[in-house]
Amino acid sequence: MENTVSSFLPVWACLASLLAVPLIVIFRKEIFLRELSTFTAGFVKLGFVIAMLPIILEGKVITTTLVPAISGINVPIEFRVDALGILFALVASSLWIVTSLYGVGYMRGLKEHSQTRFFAFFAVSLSATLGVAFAGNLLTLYLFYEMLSLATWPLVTHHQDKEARTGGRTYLVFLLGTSIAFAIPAIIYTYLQADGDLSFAGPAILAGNDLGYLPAVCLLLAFAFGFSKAGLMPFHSWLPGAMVAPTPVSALLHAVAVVKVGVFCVIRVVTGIFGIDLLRDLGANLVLCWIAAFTVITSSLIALSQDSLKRRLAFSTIGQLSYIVLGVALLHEFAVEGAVLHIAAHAVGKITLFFCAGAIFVATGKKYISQMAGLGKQMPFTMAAFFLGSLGVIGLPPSIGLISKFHLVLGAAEAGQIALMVVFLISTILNAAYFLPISYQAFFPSKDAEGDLVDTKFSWDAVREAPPACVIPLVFTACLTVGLFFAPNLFLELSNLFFEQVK
Amino acid sequence: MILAFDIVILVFLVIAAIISLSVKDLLSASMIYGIYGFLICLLWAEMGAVDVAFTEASVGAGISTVLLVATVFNTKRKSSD
Amino acid sequence: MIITILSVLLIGAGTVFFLGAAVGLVRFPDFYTRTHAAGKGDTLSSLLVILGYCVYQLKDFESFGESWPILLVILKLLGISVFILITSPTSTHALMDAGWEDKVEPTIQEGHPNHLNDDSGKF
Amino acid sequence: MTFEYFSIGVGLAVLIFMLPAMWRLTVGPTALDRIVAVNVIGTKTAVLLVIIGVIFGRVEMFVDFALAYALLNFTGSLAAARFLHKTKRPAVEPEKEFPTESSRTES
Amino acid sequence: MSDQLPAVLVLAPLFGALLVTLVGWKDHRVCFPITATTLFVTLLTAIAAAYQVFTTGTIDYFVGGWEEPIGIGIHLRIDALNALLLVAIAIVAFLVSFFSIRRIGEKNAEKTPYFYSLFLMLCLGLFGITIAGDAFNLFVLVEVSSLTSYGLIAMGSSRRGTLAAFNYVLMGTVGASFYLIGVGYLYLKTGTLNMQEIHTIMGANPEIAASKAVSIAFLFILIGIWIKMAFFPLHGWLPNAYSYCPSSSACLLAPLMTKISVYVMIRVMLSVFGYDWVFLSPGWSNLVVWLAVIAILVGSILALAQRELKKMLCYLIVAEVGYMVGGAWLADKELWGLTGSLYHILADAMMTLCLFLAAGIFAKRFRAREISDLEGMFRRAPVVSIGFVVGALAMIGVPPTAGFFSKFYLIRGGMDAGHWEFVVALLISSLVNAVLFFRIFEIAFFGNKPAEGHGHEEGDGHEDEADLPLSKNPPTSAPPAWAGIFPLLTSAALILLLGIFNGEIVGFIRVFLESLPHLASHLQ
Amino acid sequence: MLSKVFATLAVVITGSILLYGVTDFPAFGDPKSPASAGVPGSESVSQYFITESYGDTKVPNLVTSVLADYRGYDTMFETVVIFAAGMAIFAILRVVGDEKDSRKKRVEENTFTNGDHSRIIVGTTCRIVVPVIQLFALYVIAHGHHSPGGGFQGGVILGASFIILALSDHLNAALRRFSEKSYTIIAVVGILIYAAFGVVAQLLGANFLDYGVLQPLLFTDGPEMARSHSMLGVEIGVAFTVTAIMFAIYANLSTRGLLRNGL
Repeated sequence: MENTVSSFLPVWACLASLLAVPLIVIFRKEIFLRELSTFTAGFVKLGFVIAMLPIILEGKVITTTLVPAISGINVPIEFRVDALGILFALVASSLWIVTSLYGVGYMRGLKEHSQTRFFAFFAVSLSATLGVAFAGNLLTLYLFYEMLSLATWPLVTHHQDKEARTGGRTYLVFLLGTSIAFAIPAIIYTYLQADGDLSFAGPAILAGNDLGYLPAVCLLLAFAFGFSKAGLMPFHSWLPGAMVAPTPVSALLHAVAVVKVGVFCVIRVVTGIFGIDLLRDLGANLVLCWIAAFTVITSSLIALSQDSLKRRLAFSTIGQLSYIVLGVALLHEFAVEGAVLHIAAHAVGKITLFFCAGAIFVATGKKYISQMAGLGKQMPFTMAAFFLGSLGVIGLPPSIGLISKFHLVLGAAEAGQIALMVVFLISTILNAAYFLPISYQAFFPSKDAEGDLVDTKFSWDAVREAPPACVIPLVFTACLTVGLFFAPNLFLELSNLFFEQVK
Repeated sequence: MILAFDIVILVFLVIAAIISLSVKDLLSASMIYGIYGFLICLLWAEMGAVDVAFTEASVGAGISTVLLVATVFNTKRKSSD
Repeated sequence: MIITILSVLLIGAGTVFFLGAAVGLVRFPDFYTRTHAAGKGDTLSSLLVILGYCVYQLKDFESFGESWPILLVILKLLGISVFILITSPTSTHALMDAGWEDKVEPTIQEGHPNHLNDDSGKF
Repeated sequence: MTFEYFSIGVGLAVLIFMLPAMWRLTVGPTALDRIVAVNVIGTKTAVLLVIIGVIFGRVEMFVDFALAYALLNFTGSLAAARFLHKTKRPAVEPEKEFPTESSRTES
Repeated sequence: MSDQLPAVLVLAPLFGALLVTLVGWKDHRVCFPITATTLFVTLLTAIAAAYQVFTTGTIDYFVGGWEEPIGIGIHLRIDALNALLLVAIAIVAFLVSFFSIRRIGEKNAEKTPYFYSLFLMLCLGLFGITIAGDAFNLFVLVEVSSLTSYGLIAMGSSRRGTLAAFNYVLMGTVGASFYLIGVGYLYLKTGTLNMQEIHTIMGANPEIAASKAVSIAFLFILIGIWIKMAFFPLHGWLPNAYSYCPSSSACLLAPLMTKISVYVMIRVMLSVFGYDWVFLSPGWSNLVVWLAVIAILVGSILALAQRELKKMLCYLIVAEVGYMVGGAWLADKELWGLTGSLYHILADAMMTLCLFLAAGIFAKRFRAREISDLEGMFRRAPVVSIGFVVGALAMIGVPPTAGFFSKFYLIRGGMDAGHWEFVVALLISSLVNAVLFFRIFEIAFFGNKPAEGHGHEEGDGHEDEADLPLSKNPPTSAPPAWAGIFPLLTSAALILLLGIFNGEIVGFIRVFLESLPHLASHLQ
Repeated sequence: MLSKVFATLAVVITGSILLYGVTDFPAFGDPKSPASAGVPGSESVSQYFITESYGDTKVPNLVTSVLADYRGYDTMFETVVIFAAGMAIFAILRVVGDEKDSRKKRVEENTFTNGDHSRIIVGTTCRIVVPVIQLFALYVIAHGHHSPGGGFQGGVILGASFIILALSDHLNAALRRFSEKSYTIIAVVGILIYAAFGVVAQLLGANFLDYGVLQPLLFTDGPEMARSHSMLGVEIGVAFTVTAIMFAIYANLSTRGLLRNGL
């Protein structure tokens, strides 16, 4: 089954954005060239990823070894592209282009400082993200994971004011702290247990080991909390804190790259390190399930009480991430596939929502939901896109979210975890409860929403949208949310393939 | 090694050490530290460690006290007793 | 035998003077008198004791040719005594002088005129 | 042999006679008293070294550093005396003072 | 000539020091060239010695030719363990000598020859300690290095520095005395001072090895060395001494002194008393590991509370000493703790050097002594900042750097030995380091003061703590920039190289451990 | 107060541990103790010294032969310790004074010309004693082969003689005879002499400080006598350094590095 292809494509895909960094820095004065290099890199990157797609769809795996074996540890740094990796890479690299466009509009619209630094680190982050996606063993995964943490930190702290610094500090302390405190010992423990083999190729690393129940649970939790980009509950608070970042950052990184890297790592840990069989035999997955379930419910409840739009989105993200973790932890076919699908689904939906939040801020300077009543008249495209995006996140038709959520619920039911199924359903209701009123208020404002309410009649003269560079991306992603509902085959196939590979 | 000498010298050593630590005046303390040196020299001599005793004799009598006094000279004199 | 007796006598005398010096060091009322006792008594008694041992060394003396090491020791002992004779009073003097400079007051018996007051600071 | 015992007795006596000096050291009352006591003990040490040499029957060895003591012992007292000279207390009548040492006022 | 390497290793710095003193009188400008040349020669010698050790094995050198019976003369020994250390010392000294160009000469030029003389004698002492095969000879050379380090620390003009040096003198003397007492007790029971011989005797005579006096000797030697290396309860002297002394002294002392003491401890444990004897009763090692855990935690947490950069680094040294001592005492089956500890000696020397050099340059060129003074430093001094970042990342333990691998081995040892508290302490310390350094990065990266820091204002209260009141000097008298940047970048590169080639280095260390007969059983 | 309690506690604990260890020791001067007789299976080093040192080195005082030959490396570095102490003191204390101090110097030199009889007595005594002390010091250095003594003790006594000179009259009087320049050079030369004996041996193909091969250079009968002579040379080197450094430390310490207006 494991027929591997050796190719340097993943390396080039990973390097494409990194190589753009010098260009971005060189052209820091010529803004046009600078952004041209960003876009070029984005398209090149996407091209490489798409070039790998057919190979993967044949059921093959692409591998590359970068460093034969790190001295002293004897673990190579290698890339290994499988279905999950290519899915994630596809989502990330395609959305990068969109985000770049949006970022250009946003940064110019707000006349932000240090734009060069912003785009440069953005490119670095993308390289790190693809590195994680293609990582062939645990060490490589960890290295790119840390690289991503470090590369996104200047983006989070971009505003450099007190609030941004505090947010950045929280961000870094949580991410680095948990990775040092939990992930490193877990990796070393795994390394010792597995006699120096950390590769994801072949059966799961710990598959043959007779790990006890308690060590297994501890190790699993150490990984799950160690990769705290996944936002599991006690270590989630970096995410709302990081919302001080400019919106493009929040959009790409905190809806797509960073948080998805977290759950991606958790998926890798569950499937690649423990293996589904081992966890199922030990029953250790239930602990993770319940932590994720707790996170889902709690974060939804918190999101309900947030007035700042970005914070509400952040807490929503925490909940959605835990869907994925929960899905994987259920270890059932449908659930795992649903989880993998949800990576894509949530990415597309949530990025739309963030784009909308940013567009609203650019156009009106409004940050709080209570100020947004009646905005639909002023920004019809944005708010329509917001509506579609929220449909995607909630999981209502017609959006890709429905498909993924359906898989998840089905998986929970098939796995016999009715309680967890109920969790999914309750949280869906909560999602609806905190998203739909925004759209509703935007188009059909109640009388006293902003005090000085005017007529509800629509006219094109009142439209004051954000710059087109902001609006086009969000419309595009909103369309994507709907479009993928009708053509989800690629993602379904990939998720199916992934489960076949790890089964 | 003569036991009687041993005991007496050791007792004196302890006394000298305590006095030199407890005296407030730095000059006195450094001079009393000189006694400590004499007694140590005696102790080594009567234990048969002749070379060591010689070293202690020359250093203790000739150098260390003077150096201590010279150091104290560069501090402020605290009291006269 | 005579040599031994002589040396014992000398040493004994030295010990007695040591005792005297010690008593003086404790009993005398002021710094000057104490220094006087200690300086004089100690110098003399040291001299006596060392001379005693010096004499004792002659016990094994046979001829200048054969027992020159003993002669050397005797020479050194004599040297010790000479140098004690020179250095000990010098240091006593220096200390007395320092005490005088340092305004250590001598104890004057009631009723006696204090001669020291007349020429203080004259030097 | 008896002379050795006698020497031990003398040595002990000399050692015991250090006791008054020790007492003087403890009670003071001035620094000078202590220095005198130190001087006394120093002299006694030189003598004791000779006595120990005789007891061990190796006077030629011990006499060397007894000599060193005799030569160097007054260095300490000399230094102390110099010290007291240079740091003497403020005079009752300043004009009768010697010119004051400059290095003291420097610090 | 190649068989004379151990002697050349100590003689070259000695003659350098003498020459500097002699010639430096006439002209202060010749001091640095002599020093640098001497250290370069020493570096070559060290490399040659290391090469010889790895090709032909241990070098034994008997001073004065007194070979038989062993122990009557003085035995110098270079084996797979200290060969690496020799090279590390030589590199550090060579690099720091560049940093010290004109440092001392600026204010009081007449002290320049003394400074370089002490500098070279310190190196001499460290080399001597490293190659000593004789317990008493080790003490003598410890004295050489201690005395010179007292001088180097007290050379600054600040009052606090002098006071700190005085404290250091007291503690250092107590430590040396303890070591000497221990050696004395050992001599009384075994009748020899040669390390190898003591080990043989203790192995052949169980009743001697079991005697109280030998245990007490071990205790005293250990405590003496702990004082020298500033291990936890005895660390009080270090932070002040290293933070208030001249930067160039700090750069030399901080990377080397404590590490050499750790080396001495491991040498005494392995070569004198023997691994089996030391770990005969587990109570010992558990106690020490717990102490190390406390040291790590206390050092890290106190570092968190500091506002001055150098002082913070000093507390980190306290924590790092905890790493090394704890690692050496882990007693895990495959000796990974010991290996990690030995590797960390090298890694930490480079890390500390890098950070102290950077701190020295910040203090010297930008007069930034407090962390808050570093605002905008990435823009003001990008190259120096890069060096600093590499050092800091190594301290945190980010993968390609040496710091990661030493931590890896230590954690591995801790896991093998079941000392989970040590693992947790290591992780907490890494965490604290991360917080600390990213706080600095944040200030240095995002500071809004690109041109004018308040460090440039005159009379901002730093003069009295500074090694040099630079504000009095016109900027033209500042030393050339490359003098700081060259060693800094070299050390940063070495950190990376050490990390990348850690397998080879650990291999050499394992060779040494395997060469000890009583350890071979642990390592298959 | 609390710190005193802690200090006392530490001292008491340390002392009691040491005393506890003493109970395990052989009796004082026991000829069968490990230090004197060795342990089973390994002959004691001191036993070797006692029996062989005269034959090896032709030096009757075995302490000297151990210090200067068998463990000559140690002694050399002990000398270096002294030298390092001197350098440290210079580095910390030595200052080149500024101009305004020269006036004070003149004032001070006048201080002692006004018929101070204390000066006369002390000065005369010192003038008598100092040459004797110096002679004695040379004797101690040279006679180290046969009786206690040697370079270090002799050097200290020699240094003390200069200190006495300074104390009796004035520091300048001593500095005139032994200036800063000369004591620095002599301190260096002392160690150079010592090291030269070792390095020359190295150049002749032996190990460092192996005096035996110096035989052709010293024109002696055999390597033993070469060792004996070399030891004398080495002792002289030690004495140089010690003398210079002892006086230098005093001169710097008593004047705070100004080299004038001292004690």
